Parts: sequence; C-alpha cells; structure tokens
Amino acid sequence: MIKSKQNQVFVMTEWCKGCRFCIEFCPQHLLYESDETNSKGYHIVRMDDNGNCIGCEMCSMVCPEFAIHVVTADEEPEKGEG
Amino acid sequence: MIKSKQNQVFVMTEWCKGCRFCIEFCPQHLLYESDETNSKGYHIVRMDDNGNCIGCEMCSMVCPEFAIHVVTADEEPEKGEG
Amino acid sequence: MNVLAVTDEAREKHPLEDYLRVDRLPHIWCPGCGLGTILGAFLRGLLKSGLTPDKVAVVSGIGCTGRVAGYIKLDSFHTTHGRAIAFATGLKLAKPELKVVVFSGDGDLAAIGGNHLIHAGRRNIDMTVLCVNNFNYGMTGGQFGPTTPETARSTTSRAGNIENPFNMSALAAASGATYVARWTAAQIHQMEKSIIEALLKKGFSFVEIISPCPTYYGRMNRLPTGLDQMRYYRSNSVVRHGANPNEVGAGTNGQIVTGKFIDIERPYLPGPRDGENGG
Amino acid sequence: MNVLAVTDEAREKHPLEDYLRVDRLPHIWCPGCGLGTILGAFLRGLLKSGLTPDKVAVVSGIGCTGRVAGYIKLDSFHTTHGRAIAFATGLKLAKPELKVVVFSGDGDLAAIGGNHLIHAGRRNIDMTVLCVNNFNYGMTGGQFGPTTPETARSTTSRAGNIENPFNMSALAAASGATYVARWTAAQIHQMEKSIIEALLKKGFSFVEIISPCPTYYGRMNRLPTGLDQMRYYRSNSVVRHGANPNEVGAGTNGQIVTGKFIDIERPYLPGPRDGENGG
Amino acid sequence: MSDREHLEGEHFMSGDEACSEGAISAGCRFFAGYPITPATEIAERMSDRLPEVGGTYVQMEDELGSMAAVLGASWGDAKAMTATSGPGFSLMMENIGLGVMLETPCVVVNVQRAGPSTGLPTMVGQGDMMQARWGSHGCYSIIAISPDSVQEVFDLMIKAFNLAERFRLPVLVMMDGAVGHMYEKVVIPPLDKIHLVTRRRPDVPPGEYWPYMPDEDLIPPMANTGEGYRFHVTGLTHDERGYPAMDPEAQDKLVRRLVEKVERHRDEIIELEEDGTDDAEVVVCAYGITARVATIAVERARREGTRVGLLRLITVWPFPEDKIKSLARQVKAFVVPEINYGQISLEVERSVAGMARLALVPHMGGDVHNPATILEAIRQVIK
Amino acid sequence: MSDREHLEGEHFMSGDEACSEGAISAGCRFFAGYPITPATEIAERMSDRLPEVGGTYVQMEDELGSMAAVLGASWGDAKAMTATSGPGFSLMMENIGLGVMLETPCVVVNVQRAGPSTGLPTMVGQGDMMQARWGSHGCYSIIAISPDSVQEVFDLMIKAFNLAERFRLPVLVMMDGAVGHMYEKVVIPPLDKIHLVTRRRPDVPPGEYWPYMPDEDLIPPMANTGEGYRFHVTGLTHDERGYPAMDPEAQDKLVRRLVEKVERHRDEIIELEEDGTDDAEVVVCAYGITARVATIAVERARREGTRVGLLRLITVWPFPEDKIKSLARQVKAFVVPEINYGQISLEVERSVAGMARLALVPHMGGDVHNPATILEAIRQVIK
Amino acid sequence: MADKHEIRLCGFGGQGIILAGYIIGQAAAVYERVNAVFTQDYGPEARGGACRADVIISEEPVHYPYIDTPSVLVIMSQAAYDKYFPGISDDTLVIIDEDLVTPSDTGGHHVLKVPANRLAEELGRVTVTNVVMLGFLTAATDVLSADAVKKSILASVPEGTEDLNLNAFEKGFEYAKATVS
Amino acid sequence: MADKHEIRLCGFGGQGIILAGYIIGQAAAVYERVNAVFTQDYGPEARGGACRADVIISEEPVHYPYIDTPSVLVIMSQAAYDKYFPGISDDTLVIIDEDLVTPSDTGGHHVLKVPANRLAEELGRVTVTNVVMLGFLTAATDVLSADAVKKSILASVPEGTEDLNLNAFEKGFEYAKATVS
Ligand SMILES: Cc1ncc(C[n+]2csc(CCOP(=O)(O)OP(=O)(O)O)c2C)c(N)n1
Ligand SMILES: Cc1ncc(C[n+]2csc(CCOP(=O)(O)OP(=O)(O)O)c2C)c(N)n1
Ligand code: SF4
Ligand code: SF4
Ligand code: SF4
Ligand code: SF4
Ligand code: SF4
Ligand code: SF4
Ligand SMILES: [Mg+2]
Ligand SMILES: [Mg+2]
Repeated sequence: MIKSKQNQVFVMTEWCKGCRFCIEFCPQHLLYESDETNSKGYHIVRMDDNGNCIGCEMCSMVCPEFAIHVVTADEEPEKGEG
Repeated sequence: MIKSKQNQVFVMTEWCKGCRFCIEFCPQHLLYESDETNSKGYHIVRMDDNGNCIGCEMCSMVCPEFAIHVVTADEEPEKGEG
Repeated sequence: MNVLAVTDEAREKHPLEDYLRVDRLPHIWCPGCGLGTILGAFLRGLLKSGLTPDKVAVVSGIGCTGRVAGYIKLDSFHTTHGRAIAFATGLKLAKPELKVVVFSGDGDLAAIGGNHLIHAGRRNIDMTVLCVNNFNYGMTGGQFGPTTPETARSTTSRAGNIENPFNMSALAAASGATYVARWTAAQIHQMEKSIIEALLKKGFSFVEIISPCPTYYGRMNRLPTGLDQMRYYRSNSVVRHGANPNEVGAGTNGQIVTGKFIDIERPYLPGPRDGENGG
Repeated sequence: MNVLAVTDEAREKHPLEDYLRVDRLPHIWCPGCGLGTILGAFLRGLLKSGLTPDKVAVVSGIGCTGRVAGYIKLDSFHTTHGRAIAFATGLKLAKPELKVVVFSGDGDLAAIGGNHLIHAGRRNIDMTVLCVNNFNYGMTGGQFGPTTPETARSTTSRAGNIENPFNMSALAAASGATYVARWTAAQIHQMEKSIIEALLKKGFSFVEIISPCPTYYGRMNRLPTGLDQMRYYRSNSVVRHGANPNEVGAGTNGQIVTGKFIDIERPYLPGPRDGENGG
Repeated sequence: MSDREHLEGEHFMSGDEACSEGAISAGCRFFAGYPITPATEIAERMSDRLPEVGGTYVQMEDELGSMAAVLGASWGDAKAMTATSGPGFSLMMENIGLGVMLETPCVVVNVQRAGPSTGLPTMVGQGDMMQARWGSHGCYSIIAISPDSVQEVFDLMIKAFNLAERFRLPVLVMMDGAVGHMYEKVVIPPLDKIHLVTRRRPDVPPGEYWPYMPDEDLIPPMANTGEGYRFHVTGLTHDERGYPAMDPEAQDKLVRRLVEKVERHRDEIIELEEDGTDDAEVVVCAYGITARVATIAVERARREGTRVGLLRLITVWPFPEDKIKSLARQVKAFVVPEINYGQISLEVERSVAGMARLALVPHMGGDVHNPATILEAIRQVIK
Repeated sequence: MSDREHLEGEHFMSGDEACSEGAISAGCRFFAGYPITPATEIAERMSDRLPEVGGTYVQMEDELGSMAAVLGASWGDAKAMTATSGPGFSLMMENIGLGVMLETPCVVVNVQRAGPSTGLPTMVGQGDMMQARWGSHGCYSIIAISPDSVQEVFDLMIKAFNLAERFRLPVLVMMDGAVGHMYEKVVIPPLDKIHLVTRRRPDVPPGEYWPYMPDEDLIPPMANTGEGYRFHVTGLTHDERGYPAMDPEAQDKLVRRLVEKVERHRDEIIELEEDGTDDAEVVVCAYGITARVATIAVERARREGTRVGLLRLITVWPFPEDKIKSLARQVKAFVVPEINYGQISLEVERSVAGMARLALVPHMGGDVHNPATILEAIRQVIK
Repeated sequence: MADKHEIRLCGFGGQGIILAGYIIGQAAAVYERVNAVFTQDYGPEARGGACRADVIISEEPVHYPYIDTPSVLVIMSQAAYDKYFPGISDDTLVIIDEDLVTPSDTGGHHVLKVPANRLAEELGRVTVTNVVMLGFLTAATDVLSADAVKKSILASVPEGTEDLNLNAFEKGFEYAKATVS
Repeated sequence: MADKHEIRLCGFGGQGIILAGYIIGQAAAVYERVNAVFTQDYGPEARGGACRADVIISEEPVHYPYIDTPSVLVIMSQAAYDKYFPGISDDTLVIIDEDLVTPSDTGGHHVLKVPANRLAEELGRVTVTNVVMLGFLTAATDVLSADAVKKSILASVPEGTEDLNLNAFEKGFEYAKATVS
C-alpha cells in the first residue's frame, strides 16, 4: 500500500472476478481490466494513474466482490507505517 | 302424493333439517314450520294449502338439503296412477 | 289449491337427482349451512351451461365445503387439504378435453392452498374455482382463517381476530384470474348465472360465494342461525358489476359488494394447441 | 495522481468488513452476478439506517440469493427453501425487539414460498423482505420460475417460457405490504436509500431488486455477461415513484419501471402492545 | 403472577387441554399452528391461554409455515411448540429436519388419527410412529414420547420441553386421538415443584462463540438472537462455526454428532413403565392408549394363570432396544398390540433378535383393540 | 413415430437422463416437478422431451403441488411422474399418502443427496430409504426400487411404471446422486421389445362400477375420468364404492388391502441380484451406488480367501426378508454398507433374527464408502 | 357409592350430551375426588349426528377407559335407543327421555322415564334438557352427590346461565324424587 | 489399447472440463464400444469453482466407477495441480496446460506440456481450450482413436461450432504429434 494524500483505491486481487462493473460505473473512467490474472485466472482490474479519482466510491459500491474500496484523502487516518 | 293439476311441492321429510330457508325465500309466504318432527327431531316444513303457489321454485333452489322440490302444473307428466 | 306432498320413499324425483349421490343424503352439513344451497346452484348452472356432464370433473380439498365432491354425481375427487387446485392442474393438463371445476372452502383455497391459487391464476389455467367463503374453518370447529373479518370472534380468536383478512376476489384477480365474481348464497339466481359464465369461460375463472356457517362463525358473531346469516346477506349485499375487487372487501359488518368484477381474455393453459397434442 | 493499491494480506480494511464474514470470501457467486452488489447496498443501508446491527437478524431461504445469510456478519439464518418468511414470522413474534430482514430470491419467495409471502403481507408483519429477482432459479441451474418473462428461455423452457410471470411488487402490494419498491442492481444509490426506508418502516416492507444472473438467465437470453445485464438495467429503467405496481411489470424486453410504489400505514403485527408483553 | 398464569390444582380436562397446560407450565410461550382434528383443541386452548401468560399464539397459513415459525420463535428465545395430526405432521417433516440440523429446541405434538391420507379424522390411530423416526429425509436421531393418560400428557409436556432444551432438538409428543380427546383428572403442581431445564448459554464472549462447538456431551450451547453473537446457522452441512462445509468430513462429523448426542444419552432419555415383567413368561409391549387397553388383557391372562408382564413405552424413540433384549433373554414371547399394521413391533422384532417369540396384534384404527384380541394373542403365543 | 419419440440405440448419458428416457419409453407423458439438485436434470430433459412425444411438462410452484398434479394427471389417464431429492421428497409425503389411498399409479423419483435438511445438495447420500417406507402418516405399503447403473436406471423406470400400473400405487425410484450424475452407456431397445403394462380398466358399465371393488388380486380396476363412470374417490377411509366410511370396519378392510395388495405379491415384485451367495460365509448386502463400491471389497476379500457373496437389493421395499432369512441360516455374517447411519441394515438385522452376525458399515455421505472400509468390516465380522 | 359406575349418555349432536358427560366426570374427579374417565364418540357431522358420552367412575384407577356394558344408560334419541339398548345387561339402569324415545320392546327391562325435554321447555330453554337429565340421573342413582354435580355444573356453564342451569338440575332431581321409588 | 484407462481431467468450472470428460466417455462407450464411466465432482459455485472429470474406460464391465490413482491426469489449473498431482503413481501420464499450470516440483516425474489455452486463443476462441486438450490427449495416449473422439465431439458440441471444434482437436493433436516422442 502506497501512502499518499490523495484518494486511494484498493483492490483485493484474490477476490476480484473481473466482472468489470467498477470499470463501467466509474464516472471518471479510471479503471481498466489488466492482463494480470489472479490464481483463479480472472483478469484483475487496474487503475489509470493519470486520471482524477473523485472519491465517489461508485467502484466500491458496485463491486459484487467487496474487492475494491476507496479511502479518500480526507478520511485517511494517521498511521505509523507507510 | 296427491295428484292435481296445480303446482305440487314435495318435501322429503327425512332430509329436511328445518332451516327455514324455504319459508324465508317463498315470495308467496306459503311455507311454515310445522310441529311435526322427523326422526332426527327436526321440525318439518309444511305448506299453507290456501295460498297461491306460483311455481317459482325459490323454495327448492334455496333448500340446502334437496328436501323440497316443485313440479309445476305444466310440467306434470302423465302418469298411470294417482 | 296447492298440494304439498310429504313424501318419503315413493317420492317424485328431485330434478337434480341424477347429479347427486342420493344414496348419501341427507348430507353431513349442519342445519342452516349454505353449502347445500350452493351445491344446488352449481348443479343447475352446470346443467344449463350445456357442458356435457360426463366431461366435467369436480375436485375438492378438505373442509365442510370439500365434502361437495362426495355428493356430486360426476367424476369427483376429494383430495388433500389445500391441494385441490394443484391436483386439478394435473388433471386438466393431462386431459384438456375435461372441464375441471375446483369446489372448495376459503381455508382450503386461501390458507393452506393459497400458493396454488395464485399460481393457477398466474398461469391462467383453464379451470373454474368455486370458493365457498364462510369466514372460518368450519370443518375443524370454527377457527379464524385468512378470510375472517378483523375483530370477529372464533374458537381461536375469542377476544376478536387481530389479523387483516384477505379479500379473496381481489387476490384471485391480482393473481391473474380472467373471470372473478362474488355472490352470497342468498343470491340464488345471480349465483347460478355466474357459475354458468365461469364454467363457460376459457381460462381461470373464480367465483367467491359467501355462505352461512351458523354452527361456528354465525353463532360466535351474533348471527346464530343460518337463517340469520341468509337474511343478513340478503339485506346487506349490493350488486356492482365491474367494481374493482380491491376496493370491495367482504365481511359481516357492513355492505357486501357482489357482482362480476373481472371478465377479460388472456392466453390460457392448456392452450388450444395443447389440447390437440393428445399424445 | 491516484493510488491504486493492490493488496492481499496486509490490506486496508474494507468499510463493510465488520459486517461481512470475511473469512468466507471470495463468495460462491459467479463473476458478474449482482448479488454481491445488492448485499453491499443492504449493509450500507443498514449502517446508515441507525438501527443497532446487533438487533438485526437476517433470514434467508435457499438459492443463490439465500446464500447472503452466510456472508452477513449479523445473526443470520439460512433456512429451508420457501420458508424464510415463516421462520422470520416466528422469530419476530417471539422477539419483537428484533428487526427481522428476509433476504431471498424470487423463486424462494414467489414460487415455493408464495403462500408465506402473501400471508405475511396480509398480516402486515413488521419485517423487511428484500427479494432479489433474477428472473430464474439460479441455484439449481437456470430453470424458469414464476418471474421469468414470457417467451424467455431457460433450462426448462428452451423453446421459450409459455407461462405468464408474476409481477412481484404487485403481488406484495395486493397482499397487503405497506412499503413496496422496485429497483435494479444498477441503481446503486436508490436501492440503498430504499433499503433504509424499508428497514425503518413499521409493517411489512418489500423491496424487489432486479439482478443479473449472467450464468443462466443472461446467457440464455442474449445478455451473456453480468455487465451486459447491468448495462441493460441501467439504460432501460425509469423511476416512477407512486406508480401503480399492477401496471408496471418487470422483464428484460422493454422498460423497467422502478421506484417506490407503496408507502402507507396500516396496523401491523406484532403491534406495539405485543412488543410490551415480553412474557 | 395471576391465577390464570399457572393453573395449580385439580382439573378435569382432556388430553389436548392438558397438553396446553403442560406446555404453559413448562414455560412454553409461543405456539404456531394450523387447526386439525383431533389436535385442534390444543391450538384453541393455547389461543386463549398464551395471551394470559404473555405469550404469543399465531395461526399460520399451513403446517409448513407453522413448523418454520416454531423454529424461528425458538431462536427468538421462546420455548415454542406446535400441535398437529397426521396430514400436518407429514407437511412438517422438511422443517423438522431443519430443526434437527439447526439444533433448535422445540416440541411438536402429533395427536394421531387413523390414516393413511385423510383417513378417519376424528378417530384414533397410532400409525405415525415410524414416521416420527424416519419422516424427514437424511439421517438423524429424534426423541419421541407417548403418554397414556391425561395426567401423563401434562407431565410429558414438561419432560418434552426439558428434553428439547437439554438436547437441542425437536421433541415429538406422539399422542393418539384417544388420549387427546379423553377427559381425566389432572393435578397441576405448584410451579416451584416443576423442574424446568433452561437452555445452555454460551459462556464465551461473542467473538469467540462458535454456534456448533459442542460441549463434552456433544451438545453445543445456544446463543440468543439479538445479543451480539452474530452467529450464522444453516441447514447445509456445516462446521463448528456454523459455516457451510461442503465435504464428506464435515458431513461425517456433523451427522454422527446429531445422531450420537441422542444415542449416547439413551439412559438419561428413556422412560419406561414395567408391571410384572420380573418373572413374566410373556411381555406385552405397548404405548399410548393401547397400553391401557392391554391392561385388561393382561389382567385376564393373569387370572388364567399366565405370567404376563406389561412393558409400557413412554419413550418410543430412541427405541429401548437394550431393555427388550434383556427381557427377550428371559421371556418366552412378546405380544405387541398397536393401532397400525405393525410399526414399533418391527423394532421389537429387531431387538428380540430371535431370542423369543413375537405376536403382532395389528389393528388398523378408528377405535382401540378389543382386549379379547390381545388376550387371544397372549394365549396363542405361549402355546 | 418420429426419431425423437423413442431414442432407440446406444447413448452415453447420465443416470438422470436415462431416467427421463426410461420414463418416456415406459409411456410416461406427464411430468410435474420443481427443480432440485441432483434431480434437476430429469426435469430439464423432460421439459425438452415431453413436447416432442406429445406429452406435458409442467413446472409447479413447489413439490406439494407437483405431487398433487401428478396424481391429477394420472387420473387424467396419463402415465405420470415427478422427480425430486430429499427436501422435496419430504414435501411430497402428504400427497404420496393420497396417492396410496386413491390407488393412483405414478412414479416418484428421489435422487438422494446427503441430508438431513439442505445437507450437501450436490453430493451423494442414501439417507431417505426409511423415509421412502414410512414418510407419510398412517399405515400403508409401498414399492421402492434402487438402480445401480445408468442402464439399470433406464430399465427400472420401465419396471417402475409397470409396477405402478399393475398395483395402482406410487412407485418410488430411490436413486442416489452418484448414479444420477454418473454417465454410462445406455442401450435403448426398440419400442416393441419393451414390455409395458397397461392400466386395468373396468369391464362393467358405469352404473355398476365401484372404484374400489378389488379383483381377486386385491387390485381394483381403474376407470378413466371423463368417460361417464361418475366415480367418487376420496382420501378419507372409504368403502368399495369410494364413499367415505367413517368406521373401524371400513378402515380395517381398506388399510389391510392397501398393505396386502403389495405384501401378497412380494414374489412378483421383488428383484434381487446375487453374486456368489451360494456358498458364502459372508454376504454383503447393498443397493445403489454402494453395491458397486462393495464389489471391490468383495473381490479383494475373495482374493484373501474369504467366501463372500454380494446380495444387491434392486427392490428395497417391500423388503426381501425371506431371502435374508434363508441366507441367514447359511452364512456366518452379513455386512451392510450404506450411505447413511444405518437404515436398511435395521431391516436386515430384523430379518436375520439373531441367526447370523451383522456388521453395519455406515457412512454419512458426501461421497461413497472407501472400499477398504467395507473390506475391513468383512474381515472383522468373520473373525 | 358403588365401586365402579359405567355411565353412558347417548343421543344426537347439539343436545348437550358431551357437556353432560363432562359435568359428571368433573363432579366425580374434582368434587368427589374419585377416579373418572370421560370419553366421547361422534360422527363427522358438526351438528345433528349420533353422539355418545361415556363416563367411568371408580374408586380404583381406571385403566381401560371404555365401557363395554354400561351400568347406567341415558338415552335421548330414538336412534340412540335402537343402537344402544340392545347392549345392556340385566343390571343396567336405563333412563330415557320419554319425549324423544319410544322404547319399542324393552324385553321386560325396567326403564326409567323422564320428560327432560319438556321440563326444559317449561323453563323456557330447551337447551338445558341435558341438565334436567343430570338432575334426574343424580337423584335416581347413587353415583354422585347432588352437591358435587351442582358444583360441577357451576364450573362448566357459561356465565349468566348459572341459575337457569341449577333450576334445570333441581327440576330433574325433583322429578326423579317424585317418580322413582 | 490397454485393458483399462483411468483418466482424470481437472481445473475450474467454466473451462469445459466436464464436457471434455463427456466426450471421452462417449467416444469410448458409443464409438469404440467399450465400457466407460464418467463421473464428475464440483463445488457449490456455478462458475469458477474447482472441478474434476473422471473417465474410466475398460474392456471389462466397470463396477467401481471411481478413480483412486489415475493412469492419465490432465491438469488445467494451478489449484488442481496442487491438489491432484501428489496423488499420482509412477505410471501416471501427466498432461498440463503450460499456460495455466507451473509445475512446482514434479519429483522427477515426466510431465507433458501443451499450451492448450494459447492454441485455443490462436483459433480465436479460448472456449475450445478443452477440445485442444482432447486432441493432445488423443495423440499422446493410446486410449482412444482420433476417429472416435472426433465423432464424439461432433455429437456433443452446439450446431455451427463443428468446424471450430474439429480445428481445435487437430491443433492439439498435431501439437502432440510434433512434441511428444
Ligand atoms: C394438512 C391438513 N391440515 C389441516 C387439516 C384440517 N382441516 C380440515 S378442513 C380445514 C379447514 C377448512 O376450512 P375451509 O376450507 O374454509 O372449509 P369449511 O370447512 O369452512 O367449508 C382444516 C384446517 C387437514 N385436513 N389437513
Ligand atoms: C424443498 C426444496 N425444493 C427445491 C430445492 C432446490 N432449490 C434450491 S434453490 C432453488 C431455487 C432458487 O431460486 P431463487 O429463489 O430465485 O434464487 P436464486 O438462486 O435465483 O437466487 C431451488 C428450486 C430445495 N432446496 N428445496
Ligand atoms: S472512487 Fe469514483 S472516481 Fe474514484 S475510481 Fe472509484 S468510481 Fe472512479
Ligand atoms: S467490480 Fe470488483 S470484481 Fe468486478 S472487476 Fe471491479 S474489482 Fe473486480
Ligand atoms: S314454488 Fe315458489 S311460490 Fe311455490 S312454494 Fe316454492 S317458493 Fe313458494
Ligand atoms: S329449506 Fe329445506 S331443509 Fe330448510 S326447512 Fe325448507 S325443506 Fe327443510
Ligand atoms: S360447520 Fe359450518 S360450514 Fe360446516 S357444515 Fe356446519 S354450518 Fe356448514
Ligand atoms: S447462478 Fe446466477 S444468481 Fe447464481 S451466483 Fe451465478 S449469476 Fe448469480
Ligand atoms: Mg371456510
Ligand atoms: Mg432467482
């Protein structure tokens, strides 16, 4: 996990089943299906680093696998380690 | 059974349960509950001989026991015995 | 002068006798019960409908009403509680040439049998359901059921029913029935006419008939005799054909709206093509 | 720059994690199935509703949807096929302080469980029913059921379904539900909001949620992926609050009318007095 | 406590009524049912009585729903019951199985009438005894008891609830229509003289609680709904956490335990009544109303000089096969009258294992045996 | 007849598929059911096949309705069936009882999975064997058969329909999930090589027809609906006319006949397969998939020099107790493996009546026995 | 009081036969504190079918709860008479409602007669015929004390009908005292 | 052809493992006219769970229908490899899809590798991976004739996909011929 003051989007790769719902529902069109596969062979979703995540959490809400979630910059708690 | 050219109303005394539906529904108010009882102890319905039965069959239609029915004068078939 | 003949053995033949199992009469129903009256209306309606009686089968569930199957002299089936419609569905689908009539009680059709009622309505199975609604379970001794009016007393609601009742006609209509009518047992002619219409309808037809149960429902709710109940129904029912069944419930504390509520066309099962399959 | 962290073990906690049995994830549902999405909406709604989660119990029947009970970290019951509402009725009546939620599938609630659905609606039992309608029996491999649109294909209707489907929202409303809404799984925010309303409703509340089943229904009906179905629902649903549910059915060959259809007050069970009994 | 809460004292009541009173004295506070002859009077009395004691009566739309509601109520912390007869009992079977699988304490009363199917609704039968044991799919054990007098109906209802709570399963009270509709005196003791078993609760905090982690006696403590345990229970094969476990090992562990938690406690569960079996050459084995009918035959046979004992099964399931076996070593023959074509007699036959002769005295039902028939069977079997 | 009407020839299919094809070859033209694993494939194939042969497939709202519809269809002159698994079987019990009472020919297939309750839906069990016999309330007899290969599923479906028509009752085909989901070759013979039993029709005119007046073999001819017989049939106890008869005499007459029409024809009904039982010192008794698993153990034991026979129950009910008894006189021991805690083994135990030793080899299900376990039981029991 | 009484009341449904049986049983079991078993038999009809109430009263525990031959037989309908009269023994005390039953051929057996129905009608309520009969029975036999039966009646009848029922009891009781030697 | 073959195919749901097993079984039973039993095992998931197809082919009747130790093991996922590889015998012929499985430690056991997934992708349809594998299996073993398997494929695949599937078969078949000595 890379610490940042921006919105962070986390993907549990082993839970993702590559349904592409998050991709479809992201209003910023930031997400895409990567070539990487997880141990079940599903293509894992990835994020375009250059886009502007608005922290709307649509990706997280629509994800049927609880595989993606967002920590927005303002709610990022203080943590000891990076 | 008494032969006649008028409407005939038949009561199966052993089937009658004295519910008085026929009495209530006869538009001519010809029927009444008699003191006679059948073997089950029900008071059997009887008819006022002086009234004018119009052969409407309401008594028969409403009777829940199939205990009363009407043979109207016109449908009375020819029979050998009285 | 009228002639009242009190007959016993050498009696005139009752006009319905060919369609009754006379050897089983008198029936087991209580004095003042409306079931016999309704059965009479059904038989007259059937005879007037022009249907071939031998091609008509009657299926009943369990209950006082369910006993009709045992008095009707047609092919008749007294099945299990709640399953009359399901049994009838199999019978009809297997032999589409039959006219299948389900004749049963409010508890049988709306309590334990509610699921089959709504699904047969949904499928629009070509059958006629005559539902005798006496506002309680007569056969088991007068417990409340899904049609018992709120606050009404019964042997399991001595303090008054706290449940909201079903409006059976509305439920049948909501499920998809294409013919829905409600009458009281006191409406002799209308009931009979409606039964004829229902029998001739292609699709799922449903006739609710409100009937006295003096022994239980009536006795516990201030209408102690069948006659009291018949009088009540006579004087409190109004006919409103085409009324929206949702808006006209039925009970014994107010007006009872009766009439033919629904009469529409929809594809039914078994469809004409199914009838031809005849494998 | 955004940060996408691909985590595995030392990951950030998912916001719903306290209410999920994380040790059971990933769940058994197919890729592209809408169930996980709906489960998320329920959990978010529950948390926002202000209800005490420990006083909320979830009851499911059998089916893909029925499996939700096993993923929710609340007191949760995975019962028998069709009996979730009946089980929940007992639970609620025995312990009125609980908020009882039934979360199950269209087959579970409208096919085998149809009778309990209509009777719970009639009694206006104070519970919330979330019904996931995927237009077929997913768990057993995609047979048609009572919500399958006419002509739709399934593993038992390869030539197209010949039965008329139920409109579940209309059925719930006709039975007596006091809150009825329909959404698709694609309507993330509305669905969540409606779930909150339903949870807070006193009386029988019913939310129908139309959901993709790509593996069976979708594949057999020209919407082969979950995404296809989500897109379809997104672009074909309109919101019409207050619409008469009878007039707005649901399917996959036309517009899907969604919204809150019914929100009325009626006495419910267990009534406030029953809650005080506490024997 | 008001007078109506616990009807201490002497009453003249029917078996059905005593069933309700016994339940209430046992702490039953929830009844879900659907009327059926000859069990309806239980529902009727419960509908009157439960509101008086702060309980809930609900009349469900059918027996499927009734049984499911009883399970739900039990998880809602109520001692819960239903009452039915054959046709309804058949409909309850699927959810009795769920009760077994979820290990849900509850009591199911079957006031038996003559079957099969609708049969003779108002008339006695004992034809559901094997169904009580085997009526739901899959393998499991069950407890079934059978009273023979109105007082015993009262007493056994208390026992039934106690067994249900103790062993966490549905306990079946297999009455028969004769006992259910018979009136006798019932003495209801003061409440503090009635021994009640309460549900074993978890003694670990919610986070550590596994709903199916059994104690040494194979019975897991049961948490209440709504108290933060956040448990999951399922009718699927599950592990100790209550999670579905789709493998033969979990199946083996679970199903064996479900069976053995009953079998291992046979001694604690089984209750029998013996009269003159010590030196008997013939033992009549019967239960319910038939045991009372048999007493006459036994008396008469004794007067004829035959040493006849009477073994009355109060507990029918688990079947007291050890008792039968030990008697079989001693007696010449068993006579088993029951109001069916032969059900419990098959278990007797199995237990006897050829060590003694056996006379079935089947009777199809509608009424009880003619005692003379039983007497005749006694005479024949020792010939 | 089109090609699709009768699939004569060789096919590679599953037990479930063979079940459907067997039914269709037997003349089945009506299926009412409700999907359930692992029986769903029967419904699926029937939904495809029945329209091709002019039959009717209906998917009911539940198993209660399915069973009732099957009875209705049978009275509508169709050979009718349903197929289900444990939970659905439990729900069918009440109407199976009605089928028995109305003497309605039909076939009920139960593809057994591991129970109780929802259990292991996709995995094998044999835990409903006693339920098949005793699952409905009241006393009655039933016929249940159990195939062990896909070909035999096909063959036994024909037998099942023949037995149903011959004896006028629901015949239960107790498959197990292993056989249902296993694929093997099936040879479907030409239609004219398949012996089909047709319903015995009344030979009296309508006015004289009594629907329950049995012939000498205790079986009454069955009239068609819609042909003017105007019969009445009821689940109540009835007399020969089909009229309700609320008395013990009618009950005695009717229920005895319902039981005895099966019992008296045991020889005609019962089908068994024996391998090496003639000179066996141990007999392994098994059915369904377990019989096939047992063959390995039997072979190995033989290689070790033990004289082991295999008795495969094709007919499970009525239980072949005479066969067991006669073997019991000859052998040292029986070994009974089954995928449950012990069901049919109880019947074996009863029949053996102490004449031989008995080793149960219970297995809770989810998979089949490890053959080594059966082998070990064989070794132990002759020690 | 004798050791054991086997009392059978028979008639048709709606006559209160079952309630009468219950009152007798309760009187014995609760108010006389002896053993009593009360069983009933009726047909499928809710009203009007044949019906029978049997009460066994005994100092000893009653194992077998059925009556083979009644010691007292109370008959309240012709059909019941035809059915049950033939089953009596020489010792059976037979009581009939003379308005409802015409004993065809008693074979010389002495039969006590009471116009219970008529006496009840005189009280204005034919529904208390059964209680009139109870009064008669109590007086005409040594089965139960009047006190016990009256207590049992009071514990069994609907509120507000106590006086009516006690009057009915007395009427039957007095009738017996006056007519039975 | 040897007397008895015990072929296990394993991977996850959706890969067509079950269909492949069916095709093999049918090829043997119907087109080679020997005995064959095909059994399956899968988890509760409709998609994506572990899954296994076992086919026993034999000249003799097959009583015991399960495989203890496969003579041929075809592995199409890493999870399946981890689960089933350890259960092989020295004689087991192991075939893996080299794109999907990385054999960790074969303990010296020779493993045949085929890029079935990639070959299928080359045909434009990853869904025919299973048929590519069938082709490979047919060529690499003496279990079945190519003719029988092809007939069985044609009898089992959806209309319109015949050519695609036959191509897939050939592709696998040729790959084996080219690589397996
Ligand atoms: C499975 C089952 N449950 C319960 C019963 C008992 N039972 C018989 S009829 C009946 C209700 C009858 O009510 P309804 O259908 O309204 O008929 P009615 O007697 O009022 O005409 C009940 C509960 C039964 N026979 N079978
Ligand atoms: C009594 C019974 N009958 C049938 C089944 C098999 N079964 C399990 S789930 C299901 C249908 C599921 O459909 P639905 O409720 O719509 O849930 P979905 O899987 O579509 O979410 C069926 C028929 C069962 N478990 N129990
Ligand atoms: S939070 Fe919103 S903007 Fe950011 S990735 Fe998710 S859906 Fe896109
Ligand atoms: S929605 Fe979830 S499961 Fe689907 S692709 Fe995105 S992260 Fe993966
Ligand atoms: S036929 Fe009409 S007028 Fe004549 S008695 Fe009957 S009801 Fe009265
Ligand atoms: S309606 Fe029939 S039963 Fe009623 S009083 Fe008249 S004749 Fe008698
Ligand atoms: S109990 Fe009611 S419904 Fe039944 S016969 Fe009597 S009056 Fe009619
Ligand atoms: S089968 Fe359908 S409903 Fe079930 S998990 Fe898969 S996609 Fe979802
Ligand atoms: Mg009713
Ligand atoms: Mg669904």
